[in-house]
Amino acid sequence: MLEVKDLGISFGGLKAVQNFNLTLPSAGLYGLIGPNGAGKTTVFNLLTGIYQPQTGSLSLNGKNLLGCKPHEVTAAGIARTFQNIRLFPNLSILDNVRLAGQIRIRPKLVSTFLRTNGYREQEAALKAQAMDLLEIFDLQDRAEDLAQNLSYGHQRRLEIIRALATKPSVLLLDEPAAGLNPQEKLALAQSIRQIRDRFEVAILLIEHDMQLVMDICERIVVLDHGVTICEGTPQTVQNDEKVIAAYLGAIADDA
Amino acid sequence: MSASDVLIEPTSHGVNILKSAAPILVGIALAVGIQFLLPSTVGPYYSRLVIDAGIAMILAVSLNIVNGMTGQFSIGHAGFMTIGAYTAGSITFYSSLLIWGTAAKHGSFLGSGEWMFVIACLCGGITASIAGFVVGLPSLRLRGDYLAIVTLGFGEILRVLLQQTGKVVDNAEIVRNAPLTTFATVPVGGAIGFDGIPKYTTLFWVYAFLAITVIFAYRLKRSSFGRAMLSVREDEIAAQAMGINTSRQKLLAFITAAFFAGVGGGLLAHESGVIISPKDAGFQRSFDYVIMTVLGGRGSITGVMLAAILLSGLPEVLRDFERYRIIIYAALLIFMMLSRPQGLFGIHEIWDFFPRSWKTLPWKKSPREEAQ
Amino acid sequence: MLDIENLSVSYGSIRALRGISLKVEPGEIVTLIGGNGAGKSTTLRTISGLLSPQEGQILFEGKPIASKSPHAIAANRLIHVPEGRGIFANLTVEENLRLGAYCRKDTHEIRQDYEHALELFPRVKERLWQLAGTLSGGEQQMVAIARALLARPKLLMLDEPSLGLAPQIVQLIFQVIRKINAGGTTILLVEQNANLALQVAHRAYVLEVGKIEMSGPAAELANSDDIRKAYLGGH
Amino acid sequence: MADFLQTLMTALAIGSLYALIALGYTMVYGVLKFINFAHSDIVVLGAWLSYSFAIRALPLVGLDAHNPATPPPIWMTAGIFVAVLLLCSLAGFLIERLAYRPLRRAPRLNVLITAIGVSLLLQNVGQLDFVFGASPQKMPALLPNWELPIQFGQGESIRYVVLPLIDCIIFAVSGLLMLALELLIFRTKFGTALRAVSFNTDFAALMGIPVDRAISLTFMLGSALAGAAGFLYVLKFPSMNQPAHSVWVLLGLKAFVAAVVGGIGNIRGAVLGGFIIAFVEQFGAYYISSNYRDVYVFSLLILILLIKPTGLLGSPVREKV
Amino acid sequence: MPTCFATSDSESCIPLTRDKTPTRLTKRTISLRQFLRLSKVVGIFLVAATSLMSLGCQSRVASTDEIVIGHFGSITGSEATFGISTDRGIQLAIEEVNAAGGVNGKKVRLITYDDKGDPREAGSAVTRLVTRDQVTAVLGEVASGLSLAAAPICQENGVPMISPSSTNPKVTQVGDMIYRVCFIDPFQGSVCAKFARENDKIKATKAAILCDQTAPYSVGLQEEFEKAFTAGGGTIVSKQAYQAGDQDFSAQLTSIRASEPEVIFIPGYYTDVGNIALQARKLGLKVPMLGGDGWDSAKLGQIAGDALNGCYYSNHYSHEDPSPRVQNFIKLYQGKYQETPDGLAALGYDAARILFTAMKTAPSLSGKDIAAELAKTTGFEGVTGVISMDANRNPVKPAVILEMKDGTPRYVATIAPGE
Ligand SMILES: Nc1ncnc2c1ncn2[C@@H]1O[C@H](COP(=O)(O)OP(=O)(O)OP(=O)(O)O)[C@@H](O)[C@H]1O
Ligand SMILES: Nc1ncnc2c1ncn2[C@@H]1O[C@H](COP(=O)(O)OP(=O)(O)OP(=O)(O)O)[C@@H](O)[C@H]1O
Ligand SMILES: CC(C)C[C@H](N)C(=O)O
Ligand SMILES: [Mg+2]
Ligand SMILES: [Mg+2]
Repeated sequence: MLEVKDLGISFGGLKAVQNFNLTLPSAGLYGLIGPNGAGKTTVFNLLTGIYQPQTGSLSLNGKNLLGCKPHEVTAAGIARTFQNIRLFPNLSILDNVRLAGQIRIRPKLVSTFLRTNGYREQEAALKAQAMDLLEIFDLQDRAEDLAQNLSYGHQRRLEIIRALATKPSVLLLDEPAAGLNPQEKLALAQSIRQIRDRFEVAILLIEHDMQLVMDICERIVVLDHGVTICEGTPQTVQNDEKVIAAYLGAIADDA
Repeated sequence: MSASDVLIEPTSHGVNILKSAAPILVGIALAVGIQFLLPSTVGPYYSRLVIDAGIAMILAVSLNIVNGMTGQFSIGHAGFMTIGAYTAGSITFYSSLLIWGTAAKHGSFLGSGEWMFVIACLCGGITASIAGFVVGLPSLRLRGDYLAIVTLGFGEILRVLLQQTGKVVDNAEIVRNAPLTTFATVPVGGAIGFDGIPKYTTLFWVYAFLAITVIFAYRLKRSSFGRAMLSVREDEIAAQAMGINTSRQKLLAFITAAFFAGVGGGLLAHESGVIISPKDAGFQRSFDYVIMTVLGGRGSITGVMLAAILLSGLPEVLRDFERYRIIIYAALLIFMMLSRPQGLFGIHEIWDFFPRSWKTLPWKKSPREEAQ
Repeated sequence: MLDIENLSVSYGSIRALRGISLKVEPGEIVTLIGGNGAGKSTTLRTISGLLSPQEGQILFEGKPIASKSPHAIAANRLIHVPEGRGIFANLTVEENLRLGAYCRKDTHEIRQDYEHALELFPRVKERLWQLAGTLSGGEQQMVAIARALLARPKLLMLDEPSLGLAPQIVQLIFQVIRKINAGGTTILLVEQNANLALQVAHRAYVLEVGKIEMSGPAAELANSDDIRKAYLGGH
Repeated sequence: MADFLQTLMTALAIGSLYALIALGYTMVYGVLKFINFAHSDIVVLGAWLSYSFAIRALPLVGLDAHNPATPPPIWMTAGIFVAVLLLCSLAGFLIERLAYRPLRRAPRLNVLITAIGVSLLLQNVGQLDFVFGASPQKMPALLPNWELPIQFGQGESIRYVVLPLIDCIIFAVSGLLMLALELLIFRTKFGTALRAVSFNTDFAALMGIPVDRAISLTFMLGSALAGAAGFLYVLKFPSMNQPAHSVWVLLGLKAFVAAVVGGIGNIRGAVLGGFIIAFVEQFGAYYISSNYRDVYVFSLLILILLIKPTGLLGSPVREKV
Repeated sequence: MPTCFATSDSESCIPLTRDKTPTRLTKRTISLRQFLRLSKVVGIFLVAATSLMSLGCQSRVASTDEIVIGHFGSITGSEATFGISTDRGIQLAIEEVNAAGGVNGKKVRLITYDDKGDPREAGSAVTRLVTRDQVTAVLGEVASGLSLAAAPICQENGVPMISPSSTNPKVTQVGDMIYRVCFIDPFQGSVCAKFARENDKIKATKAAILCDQTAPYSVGLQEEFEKAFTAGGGTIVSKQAYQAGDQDFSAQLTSIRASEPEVIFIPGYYTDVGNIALQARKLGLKVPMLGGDGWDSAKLGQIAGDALNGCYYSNHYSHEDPSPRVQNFIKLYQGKYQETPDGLAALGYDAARILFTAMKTAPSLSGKDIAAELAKTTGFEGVTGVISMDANRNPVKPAVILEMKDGTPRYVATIAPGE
C-alpha cells in the first residue's frame, strides 16, 4: 500500500504540487488526471525520488521512502514509465529488460571476472526472467533487436515491460496511451488490467484519454495547478463541476 | 513484495575451469608464445612496437570502460597511467636498491626480479585506482564536457606536482641509511623524469596483462555491471529509475579503468628506452587514448584494440617522413574519423561483422550462447 | 498544391515509405492517419526536406522540392510543425514567435500576423516573456502553431498536434485548425486521434507500413467499417 | 603596494587576453556544443599571420621591422589587423566546412577528435620552413611604445608600476568585443536564429534558418575573435613561440578553462572567467609560488565546478523528466 | 525512438535525421556489405600506411661500401629548432667527410629520425636506428632527458652514442658506449657562479634564479649554480620558476624585483630568455642577467635587442673566435644554410667529426672498437674547443663567457676546467 501525505514541491515561485494525498491499496488501479502542467508528472517524479519533496511524507507498505534516491525507491518497489520514452536506445530489448531485473541480484566484481558458477546461475536466472516477461508481452522474437529500432507503440510496451522487470509493487504509468490510435488504446486498456491482475501490482495511471481512464480506473485523482481538486470514482469525477471546468471541457464524452 | 525476498542468490560457487578460466589461460599461453617466438622472427624493433601497441591497448581498453561504456568523458587517463608508472617504478627501483644493492635487473624470465615487478605493477594499479576514485567523485555532479575539463585539470595538476619532486636517490647506501625525511621530497626525478628503473617489461608480461584486461573488460561489458554502465551512458535518469545506482557505477568505472591504466603505466615505466616523466601526465598523452577509444567505437572492445594498434603504430610507420610525419598522421586521423564517424566498429565487436556461418562453427560459440 | 508521386524513403536499411502518392489541393484539410510506425511523420519530414527521398517526386505548387534543403522549403511557405512541437526551449515565447517570421521581410505585415496569432491564442499572449521550455505541453503546442502561422504558410503540416494534450486543449487546437483553414491556409494533418482528424478533414489518406492503404473523402472513410475497426476503436 | 598594483595590472591585461580567446570558445560551444580544440591554433595563426604581414609590410614604408622604436603608421597597423581577421575567419570557415560539417550528425566526441586532428595538422604545417618555420620570432612593434609609469615611494625604495598602451588597448578591445557579441546574440534576429540553431538544428531549419550558413558564420566570427586575440597577444608578448609549441595549446586550454569557469556558452561568463583565471594565476604566482601556476588554475576550476557544476554564470540545466 | 517529444532536452531525442548516410545498424545482422565497407576503410588505411612505409624504406638498404649513422632529435614539436640546428651541423660534417673521400674510403650516410621532443619517441627512434637500420653509431639527443631515455638502448646493443649537447651528468653514466662533446652542468654552473661572484662588473653577493621547471637541463643547472654560488659566499635571495614557452613572467619578475638581487641567473632556453629580458626591463629591473648555453642563438639578440645589454652567458664557443677552424665552420655553415650557426649546430658538427675521427683510427667499425677509440680522444680540435675525454666519457674543455651587446654576443673570457 502506497501512502502519500501532503506532498508538495515548488520550482522557484511556482507551486508545482501542493498537499498531494493518496492512498493506493495493493493491486489498486487509480488514475491521475488534470490539465497540461497541472503537476501530474511532477507527482511521479516526487514519488520516485527524482525530485525531493519539500513537504509531506511518503511510504510504501509502511516503509518510509522520503529522502530516498531514485534507485532506492525502485528497489523498494515503485517502478515507472516516462512521458517521453526513455529506453536505452542502443541496448538490445533483452538487455533493457535484464537491466531492470538486476536490481534483484547482488553481483560481485570478482565472480564476474572469474565467471564463477554462481555468477552463471545468476545471469541465467536473470535472462530467463527477462525472456519470460518478453514472452508474456509477445516481444520474445525481437529480444536481440536494439530498442531504438522498435516502432513507437512497441517502445511504449517495452517501457512497461522494463518497469515490470524490477518486480514492483506499485507501477506508475505516465501517459502510456499517448501516440496510440483509438484501436491500440483499447488494447492497451486491456493489458493494463491484465498486468494488474497477473503481477499483482498497484497501478497509478496518468492519461489524457478520458475514455480509457474512465474505463479502467477504480478511482481518479484530479489535479489542477498542483492542487487536488477532486477525488473519487469515475462517475463522481466525471460529474464534478470543477473538473469539467478545469479539464474535461464541455464536450467531455465526445472523442 | 519486498526487495529481499526476490533476491536471486547464487547457490554454488567455484569456477568451471573449462568454461571460465580457459580464456585466461589461453591468453597467458599466447603471451608466452609471443614472448618466445616474436623477437626471433621480427627482431627487437618490431618487438618493441608490439610492446608499445600492447600497452596502448591496455590503456585504451581501460579508458573505454569510462568513456565508451559508461559514457563519461575523461581526458585524464594519462594521469592514472602516470600515477601507476611512478608508483610501480619507485617500488621496483627502491626495493631493488634495498634488497640487491643495485637497481639493475635481477633474475631472468619469471625470476624474483620479475615477480617484484609484477607486484609493483599491481600496486601501481591500486594507487591509480585510488586516484580514480578521487577523480571519479566529481563525475557524480558533473556532466559531459564539464567532467572532461576536470579530468584534464587533474592530469595537468599532476604534471606540475611531479615536476616538483626531488632527485632520484640511486645509491643503495644512502637509501639504506637515509632518514625518512629524505623521502619527503618524493625522490622520483622531478622534471628530468624517473630514470634508472630496472627494465623488466617483456612481451610476455605486457600481453599477459593485456589478456587479463581484455577478458575483464569483455566480461564486465557482458555482465550486470556492464549493462548498468551502458545504461548510465544511454540515459542516466532512466537508469536510476530502473534501480541502477548510477553514482556507484560511475565510480566503479573510474576505479577499474584507473586500475588497468595504472598497471599499464607500471609496464610502461619498466619498458626499456622509456623514461617516465611529468610530461606523461599531461593532456597530450591523454588525448592519444581518447582518440583511440573514439576511433574504435563507443564501447567496442575489439574496435578500440584495433584503433590502439593503428594509432600507436602509425607514427612509427611514418617515421621516414621526418618533418611531414605528424602532418600525414593528422590528415589520416581526420580522414578516418570522417569516413567512419561511428568509430571503426561502432558499438559492435569484431565478430559481429563476421558472416553468421563463422560463428556457428562447432568450436566457436557465438557471444549470445556464451552468455547463457 | 502539393503533389507526391511514388515516394520512397529509408532509414538505413529500414524502408519507412514504399512508394506513396498523395495530393493536397489548395484550401483543403487533408489528414494522414495510420498506426504506429506507419510512416506518417516520415512523410512530413521528407516533404519539409529533413529527409531525402530514395525515389519519387514531391511537387509544391508545381515545382519539385525533393532535393531542396529544409530552410529553402520553409522559405517557400511550406511550414512543418514537427512531432513534439519543435519549440526552442532556450528562447522566450516571443523569440520563438519571431523566428516563425524569420524568412519574411514585410515588417508591417508581420506585426499584423503577430497580433492575429496572439488573438487566436490568448494563453500565449500572457506568456510572451517566459522561456518556452517551461510551458506546459498544451501551451507549447499553441506556441508551435502560432509560430507556424507567423510564416504565413501556404501549406501547413501539423504532426500530431493533439499528442499529450488534455481533452479541453485538444478541442481548442482543432477549433483553431478549422479557423486557420477558413482563413485560406491549406493544411496537411497527421493524427493518431483519427476520430477528430476525420471530423475536421475534407479528405484523408490511410497509411500502413509505408503504403497508402486507402484514401477518400473524410466523411466516407469515417463511416467505413474497416476504418472503424482498425483505427477508430469502433465495434 | 607597488608590487600589488603591478600584479593587478598584469592580471587585468592577461585576463583580457584570456577573455578574448575564451569568447571564441564559448561562442562555438554555445552553438555546436563541442570544444573546438583547433581554436588555439587559430590564435596561433592570427599571431603568425600578424608577424608575416608586419615583417613584409614595414619595409614597404621604409621602416626597420626589428626596431621597436619605430612603429608604422596607424593605418598600416589597422590594415594588418583587418587582414588577419579576414584570413582567420576564412581559415575558420574552411575548417568547419571540411572537417566538422561532415560530422554534424555524429556524436560530438567524434568532432572533438577531428578537432584534435585539425589542431595537430595546423601546428605541424605551420612549423614547416616555407610556412612559418620552427624558430621563435620577434614581432615587430606595430604600436608606439607608450607606457605610463606610476611612481611609488621615494629615493632608495622608488618603484614604478607601468601601464603600457597595449594593455589598455587589449582591455578596451576585449570589452568592446564582448559587448558587441552580447548585442549580436541577444538583440539581433541573427542572434536569435543562432540560439535556435544551438538548441536544435532540425527545428531551426524548419523555421527557414539556413543552418549550415549560420554555423559557418559562427565559426568565422569565432575565428575572427581568435585572430584578434592572436594579434593582440603578440603585440603584448612580442617574442613569439613557434607555431607547434605546446604552450599555445596550454594557452588555449586556460582560455577554455576560463570559459568553463564562467559557464560555458555564456558570453559574460567567458569574460568573468578570463579575469578570474588571470587573477588566480598572477596572484598565486606572486604571493605563493611561481612553481604551481597551473595548479592554481586547474584547482580553481575543479573547485568552482564542484560548487557550481555549470560554472559561475552558467544556467543550471535541469532536465525535465 | 521514432518520435521526438522532448522539448527541453534536445539531445535525448533522436534527431529528425536528414539521413544521407545510413547510420542505423541492427544488432548482429550486419550485412556482408557493411563488413566489406568497414574492411575497405581499414584496408585503404593499411595499404596507404604500408605503401608509404615501403616508399620510405627503399633507400634504406644498407650496402657494404657505406657507413650509416643515425641521428635522433626533435625535428618537430616545441624544441624543433634544437633538433634542426644539430641536424644541420651533422649534415655539414658528413658532407665534408664525404667530399674528402669518406671514412676509410666509405661514404657516410645519415638517417635522421624525429622524436618530437618526447622521451618515448626517442626510445623507439633509437631502437629503430640501432636494431632495424643497424647504424654504426648514434648521434643525439640535444636534451638530456631524451638522451637518458635512449642511452640504455645504445648501451645494451653496443652501439656508441654521442650526445652533442646533453649537459646533465647522468647521461654518460649510463655506460661505456655513451659519450658527449659538451661540458657538463656542474662545470657550467660553477663557471657561471664564479663569474657572477668575481667579475668586476657584477661582483654579486645576492642572486635570484629564474628557472624553467619543465626542462631537466634548466633544473640541473640551477642546482649546480646554487651550490657553487653559495659555496662562494653568495646568497640566493629568490628562486622562481616558469614553464618553457610561458609568455608572461611578470609575477616572477615582480617577485624578484622585490628581493633586490644583484644578478639574475636564468638557466633557460633562448626562446624564453628574450621575453624574460624584455619584461624585466619594462618592470625596471636593471641588474645584469646571466645564463648558460641555452641562451645561444642568433635569435636571442633579435628578440631581446638591447634589453640584454650587459648580460652574460656561458657557451661552448664564440663565433668571434678568430681561430681558423671556427671561422671556417661558420663560413661553411653560412654558405649552406644562410644563417649563423648556433652552439647546437657547432656541437652537432663536432660530435659527428669526433665520431669520424674515431672511426678512422678504430681497428674495425664494431661498436666496441669505436667506443674504445672515442674514449681515447685527446686534444681533438673542435669548433667548440679542444676536447679530451675523461674517464667518465665527458670532454674536458673550456667554456667561454659571452656578453650581449646590442643584440650580439661578444667574447669576454674563456674559463678552463679546474681554474
Ligand atoms: N524541473 C522543473 N523546473 C521548473 N518547473 C518545472 C519543473 N518540472 C515541472 N515544472 C513545472 O511544473 C508544472 C507541472 O509540470 P508537470 O510536468 O508535472 O505537468 P503535467 O501535469 O505532467 O502536464 P502534462 O500533462 O502536460 O504532462 C509545470 O508548470 C512545469 O512547467
Ligand atoms: N530516426 C529513425 N531511425 C531509424 N528508423 C526510424 C527513425 N524514425 C522512424 N523510423 C522508423 O520508420 C518507420 C516509420 O516511422 P514514423 O515515425 O514515420 O511513423 P509514424 O507513422 O509517424 O508513427 P507514430 O504514430 O508512432 O509517430 C518506423 O518503423 C520507425 O521505426
Ligand atoms: C639545448 C641545450 C641547452 C640542452 C641542454 N644542454 C640539455 O642538456 O638539456
Ligand atoms: Mg506530464
Ligand atoms: Mg509520427
